[in-house]
Amino acid sequence: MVIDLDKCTGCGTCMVACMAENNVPFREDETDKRLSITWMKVYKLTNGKPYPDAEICYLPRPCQHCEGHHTGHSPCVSVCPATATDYDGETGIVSQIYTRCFGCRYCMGACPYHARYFNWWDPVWPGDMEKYLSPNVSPRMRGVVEKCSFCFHRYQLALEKAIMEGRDQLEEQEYQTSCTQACPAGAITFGDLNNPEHKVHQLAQPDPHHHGRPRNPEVFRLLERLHTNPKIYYLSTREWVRRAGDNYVKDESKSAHHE
Amino acid sequence: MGHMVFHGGLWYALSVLGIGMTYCIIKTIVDTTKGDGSDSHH
Amino acid sequence: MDSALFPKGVQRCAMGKFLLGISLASAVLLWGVIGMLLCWIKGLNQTNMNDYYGFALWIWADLAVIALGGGAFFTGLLKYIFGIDELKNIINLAVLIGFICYSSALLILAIDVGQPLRSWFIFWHANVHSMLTEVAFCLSVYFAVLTIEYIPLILENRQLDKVPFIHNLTHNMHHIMAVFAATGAFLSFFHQGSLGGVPGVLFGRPFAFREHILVWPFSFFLFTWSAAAYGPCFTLFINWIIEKASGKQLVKENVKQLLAKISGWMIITYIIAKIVDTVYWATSTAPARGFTLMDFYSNNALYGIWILFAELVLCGVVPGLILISPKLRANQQARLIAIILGVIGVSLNRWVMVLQVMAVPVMPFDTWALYYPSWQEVATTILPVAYGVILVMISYRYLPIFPQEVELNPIEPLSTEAVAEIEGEKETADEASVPEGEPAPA
Amino acid sequence: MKIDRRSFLAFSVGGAAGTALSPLPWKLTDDSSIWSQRWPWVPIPADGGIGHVRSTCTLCPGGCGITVRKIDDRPVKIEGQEGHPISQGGVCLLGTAGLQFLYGPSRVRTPLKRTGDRGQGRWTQISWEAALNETAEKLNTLRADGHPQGLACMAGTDHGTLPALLKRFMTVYGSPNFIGPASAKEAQEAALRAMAGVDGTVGFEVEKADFILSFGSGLLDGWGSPVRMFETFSNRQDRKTLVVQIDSRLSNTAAKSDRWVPINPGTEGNLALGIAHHIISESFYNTGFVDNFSGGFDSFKQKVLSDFSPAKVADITGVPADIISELALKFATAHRPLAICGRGRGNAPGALSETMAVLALNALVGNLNADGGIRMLPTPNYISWPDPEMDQIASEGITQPRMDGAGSEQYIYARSLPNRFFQQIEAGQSQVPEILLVTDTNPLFTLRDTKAVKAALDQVPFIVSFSSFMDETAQQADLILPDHIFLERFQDVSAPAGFTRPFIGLTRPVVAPQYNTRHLGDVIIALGGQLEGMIGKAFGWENYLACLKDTLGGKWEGMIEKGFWMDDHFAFPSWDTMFTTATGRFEFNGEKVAADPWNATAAAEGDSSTFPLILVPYDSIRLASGSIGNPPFMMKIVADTVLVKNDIFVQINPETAREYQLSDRQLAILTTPKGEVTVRIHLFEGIMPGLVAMPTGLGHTAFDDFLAGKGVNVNELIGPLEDAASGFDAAWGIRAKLAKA
Amino acid sequence: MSNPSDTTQPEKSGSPAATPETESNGGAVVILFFIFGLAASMVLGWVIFPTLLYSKKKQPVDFNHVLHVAEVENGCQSCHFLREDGTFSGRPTLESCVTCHESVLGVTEEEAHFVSQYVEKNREVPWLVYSEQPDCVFFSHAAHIINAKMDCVTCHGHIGESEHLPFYEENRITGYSRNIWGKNIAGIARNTWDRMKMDACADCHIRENVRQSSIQTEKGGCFVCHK
Repeated sequence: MVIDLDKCTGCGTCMVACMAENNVPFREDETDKRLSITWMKVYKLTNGKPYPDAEICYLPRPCQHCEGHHTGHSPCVSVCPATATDYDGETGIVSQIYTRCFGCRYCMGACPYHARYFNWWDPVWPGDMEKYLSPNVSPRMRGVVEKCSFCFHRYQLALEKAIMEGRDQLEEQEYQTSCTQACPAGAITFGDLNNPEHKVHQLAQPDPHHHGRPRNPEVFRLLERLHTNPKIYYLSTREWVRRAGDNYVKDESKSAHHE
Repeated sequence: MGHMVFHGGLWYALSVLGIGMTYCIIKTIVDTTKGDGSDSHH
Repeated sequence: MDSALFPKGVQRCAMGKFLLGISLASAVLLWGVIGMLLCWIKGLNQTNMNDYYGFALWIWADLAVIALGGGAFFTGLLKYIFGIDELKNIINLAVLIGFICYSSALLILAIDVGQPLRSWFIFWHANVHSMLTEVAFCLSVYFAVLTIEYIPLILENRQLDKVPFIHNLTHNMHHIMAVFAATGAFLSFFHQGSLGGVPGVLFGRPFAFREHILVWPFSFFLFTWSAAAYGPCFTLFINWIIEKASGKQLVKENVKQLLAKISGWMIITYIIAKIVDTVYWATSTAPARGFTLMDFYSNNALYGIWILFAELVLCGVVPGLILISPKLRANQQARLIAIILGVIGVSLNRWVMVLQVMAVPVMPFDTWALYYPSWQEVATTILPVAYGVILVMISYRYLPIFPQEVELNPIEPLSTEAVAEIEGEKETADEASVPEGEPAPA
Repeated sequence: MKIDRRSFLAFSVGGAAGTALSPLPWKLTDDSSIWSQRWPWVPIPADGGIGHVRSTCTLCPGGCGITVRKIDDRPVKIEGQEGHPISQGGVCLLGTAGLQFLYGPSRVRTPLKRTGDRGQGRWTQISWEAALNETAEKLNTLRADGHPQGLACMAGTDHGTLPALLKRFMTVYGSPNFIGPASAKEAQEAALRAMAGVDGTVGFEVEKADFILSFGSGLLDGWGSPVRMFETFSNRQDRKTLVVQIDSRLSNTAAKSDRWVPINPGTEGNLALGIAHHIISESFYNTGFVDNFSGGFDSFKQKVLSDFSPAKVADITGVPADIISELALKFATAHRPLAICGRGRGNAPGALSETMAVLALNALVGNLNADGGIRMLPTPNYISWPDPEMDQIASEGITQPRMDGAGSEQYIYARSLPNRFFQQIEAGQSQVPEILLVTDTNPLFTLRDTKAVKAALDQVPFIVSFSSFMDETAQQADLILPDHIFLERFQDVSAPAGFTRPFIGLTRPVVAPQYNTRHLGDVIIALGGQLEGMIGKAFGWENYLACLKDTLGGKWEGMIEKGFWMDDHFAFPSWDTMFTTATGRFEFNGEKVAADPWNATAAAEGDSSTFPLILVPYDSIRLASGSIGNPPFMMKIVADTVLVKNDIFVQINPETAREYQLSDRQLAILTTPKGEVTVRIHLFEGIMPGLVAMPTGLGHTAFDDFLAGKGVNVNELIGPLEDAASGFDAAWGIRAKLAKA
Repeated sequence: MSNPSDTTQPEKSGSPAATPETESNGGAVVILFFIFGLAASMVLGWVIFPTLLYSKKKQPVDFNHVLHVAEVENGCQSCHFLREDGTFSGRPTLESCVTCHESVLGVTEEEAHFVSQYVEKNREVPWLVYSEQPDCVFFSHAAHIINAKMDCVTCHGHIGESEHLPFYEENRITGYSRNIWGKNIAGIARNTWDRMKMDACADCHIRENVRQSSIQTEKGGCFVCHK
């Protein structure tokens, strides 16, 4: 997935589309963001300059679906004691099985992106809202961890359709995540990073020899230096934004990025 | 690697404990039914 | 009234006084149980944990008690494997403490997980790459060891011991205790280590991550080492409390000093290793990920560089030096201060390796996350303490925990017989064991 | 043999062994886990066949197309509609959360009659028959008393068959008091009438413009058709379009624009004229247009040159003179320049002069009805019903003056003045309506000075609300006749905000009505039938659907199929024919604007000594600030720098904070001439020192627990400001002070 | 276990052990009681427990598969079919029944009941699905029928050859159909259709090497069958 931060307006449609697609529960008070389940979360970055030179940039953060420095060694997958979260070699998606998870939350401690959320409460849908729940995503019970799944159920459904039509390959457009589809600014591009045909590949130009590090100079990944090898690529023409995507020791040159 | 250490260690430990306790209990049953040892109290 | 149950030749406080103590502890225990039930019935929303603090007070308590309970395996190792025989006079206590610590740890874990009913998945669907799996397995198996080590103690109760079967069982178990102790030591080495691995492998958390040797991060070895080093401090500390509470000396000075000395050298060696590790981490591991040492200790209300100083110097080097110096460790006060500092030191280390890890922001645009526990968390964390107190009280009252107690506190009227009794028992027991010694292997 | 302890022991040991060897413990362990994997209280969504229905969203005036995904009969998600002329397959967050309105706890599920005091929230459920009878009875009595003008009706929109039915109802009943909305959209229409004599709507062809000069319009904060704006913004890079945002705050729009020009709040109109000054003095303007097709240019020119010199404007607006002239140059020399107005989301109309100034600016560069310019669209004419027969009472009543004064000599260009409507009542300067019908609007929340509105409502003897939700105004009603929501009904959506082609969207039922509600159209028709006089005759359809089909005639089939009707080949009249003023020219100063438009800078209410700061409301796309409240999903993503627990945050510049010793997240007392509230401080480098910015859309007291009581409604703190030229609410802010709590 | 009475106890239990005859007798008694306990708990666990665990529910209508399969053209697919988008319509809707049953056809009680209760009232029949999988499972019939070319029997057994619908047995604790665990309380499956738990699926997936894409387990990826 490639997210164009120059296009993102921070409207939050991706967040809502994600919640609506994935049966994400909500509560009366959601203002404590450390208790609020948002698989897709939009962060607000500022350049720290005073008025009127202040600048804002929004950064949407789904699960980064890290591949780790060797295949499948995502920060979270390797630590889950019950194999409730797994790295799928076929799709490169980090799965989360709510019925397997017993809620030790080790994966949350392992994830530097805070992309994992715990169900502290039983999910409750007020009024008749249970009626809008989608059968394609199973609602989570209290006491388990959940996170962005790259709308994997859409992949499953697309595959079924393909099977009906006697195909075994999916078209680029057949499998798109809910956020990608919803973004009114068209800031999100989704596809197969390994497929040169796909737009994401062309935008990110992942370097297979450096764990998919982007070759496009205007593209960066969050916390590249932790070797989490994420699948979310961010695009920005603004230097300060790209710089804000990773940690640098004071006065460290950008090149230190590629040590 | 961690795999092997882990499993090896685990099964080693479990078997030691298992065998050890079985040995104790069986031996104790033998001792007790033989009757001696217990008498030494009185 | 219940004097028939006391170990031979010792005096115990009046039943009333005893029950009073028990009920006080039970009150605290009850409070904890309420908190525990709330967490089980209503869920973990009862705590102040959040998505930044998936691990919090409980996991710290877990790591801490396991470290403090480390005295059990290490003393066991020293006595049974290295054959340091004086330690037989304090090993019962070490085992008892170990048993309490580990059972508490397991209980806390059972409360901490979001789905206790599924917690057995960790065994059934184990992911062997996960440090936590290693912890869970070794922890539960080692708990079994501790139980095996604790059982004979219970069976040595004067009345139980009269039952022939039990008497023989106790005897036989003592007979091969070395094997169990060895297994225990082996297991402990790994789970203490894997507990250190829990934070050490988090390569997404530069504050916790440590470089690896083979499959294990440095912290793996440091945790084992620190548990072995500080565990005995805790054993001595509890011993001191019991002696104060009972108003008797229960363990001979030379035994205490011996253990203190061993602990001291362990601490010194550990702290050197720890400092090396810290320096390497601060100068190489962290900077490679874009962090300087001070990034971890600034811009927040609680975690200043003081915490590092306190852990390494105040509660590390200092107690270490005190305990290795024969003059100082002979001095009651100095020794007490040292062991208390030691206990604090290891707890602090576990705190840092759990809670500060969660507090440090990793994403550049993220902020420090501080947290304070809810009363339910506090209650459930204190629960094991109360439970421990109760178990110690009962064990001390009815079981011969301290072999030297009789000798150190002779009871005027029947002291001689009492001693005789004990000697007699010993001999007969030994005699009895000799003949069965041979056929056993067959 | 005696069962001694050993035997018992043996028995238990055997039992234990046997149990361990039986499935019992293992199966129980497994099953207890499985039980926890599907706890009875965690819902399991029913599976079924997947289907899609196309419809049109009516949650805002944008008119976006939506596709509703269904599982069997259940709508499960609202998504965009590919190839829709307005939203191009996109959808906004409010639309996406739409299903939460359908099933939400704040729905009014059946007709309600007030039993307790107003606002007390005590109701009895009544049947539709009873509800209609009671309403009809009241209406009949009022009419029988001979002053039907005592009936007033407030509606959320002016366009489409539903308002048309309401207007028709009012007419045949005999009341002139149909009070429509008054937002930036209406202000633009008023300006259009005043300057071009055109009775229609204003379209902004942002898709084709190559230089967009936005006078505080929150193009990314909910202005116009939000989705259309988002798309225009994001793909402008490919078109090399520049966007300059003039704003007193680093709004999302400003942040995403190519350039942000900070300005003193409320002075956008002056800046427009300042730019006009430069364009005229440097004669950058389109002489072809100005000389041949405009009127009043000389006086306009004179006025601008004398009163709006860059220096002077710089002084008022705080925008340096050189930047003003630079903007003028860029604007005038661009191929397809476009100036846009309507502050923030455009909820408030603002002074007519501001809109006129911006329209004049567009006229100067001759982009009226030009590609990428201002498009003048005639009012949709598909609603052509025969004039109703009027009886004596009606024809007399209809001639009575409107309560809000709209359309009078003084406010000739305004259609409706809701704010003035309430101000007049509250000030006792107009007759108090005896019956007030409210539909699709929530004045008690959306209008400035809510206290005054409340006071006015209190005086109205009988209020009927048609709201689908228990909103603030509905809470004050005596009777609630709940309407379907847009997912349960047919409706035509015409003249979407700012769109540039004749367009009618079709809203259609995607699910059977969930509760005991009725379509407003059906209710009006039914009500008409129950009234005495000729009223019934005016509604010759057996129900609304019949009416809609009849009205749309030939368009219907296509709309059912495509979901909308659009006239792609609409020929925009050329300059020589497009203006229908007396002179047939574009009147720079407006035709018969009562007051001189050009010396009207609406100053903020309050004196600067007691109130050193200025409070400005700001719109955020994450907060619906219209008649409906934020759905839970949107409340969930409101940032913790906007709302924490129930505390609302106001943005101030760190400099301002230093001045008043305030720190980030600290509690403070915010006071304005209209009221005092407790707020939290959010330090923001993107706001001009001396300003306090508060988000709109919070502080609801009605709806459900997911919305009520959270934050403060900025309209409590800001009073309306009557624009002399139009009667519109010209307020853009108010003076204020901050102090530590 | 240690209460004051213990003080006098050792003599009681200690002395018999001393004298030979009571010793042997005592031993026999102990062994006897041990066997009692063993037997009792075995019966409890293997016989009584299963009957308590499952509730028996009758289907709303006693459907005759044999009869219908004979009537319809293309077997199971006539009522249980894949939709065009690849999703599966397992539970026949009233609509499909009504195509034949708008009025009573046969003479059976059941059908009269069916028509009067459901067709006429236009109510969907609340069928109880024996093979109902938990909500967390995504099962693609398309993948199994079309790609793997499996027949219905492999998983569903010979239900299609039944003249009467068996009881629907529901696990009182989990609410699952008994068919998931299988009739055999020990969970032993003789036929492919005897058990529908995850291990049953996994075994086949491993055997057939179906998307064994999990990095952790080197077995099937979770998201192949889960949602």
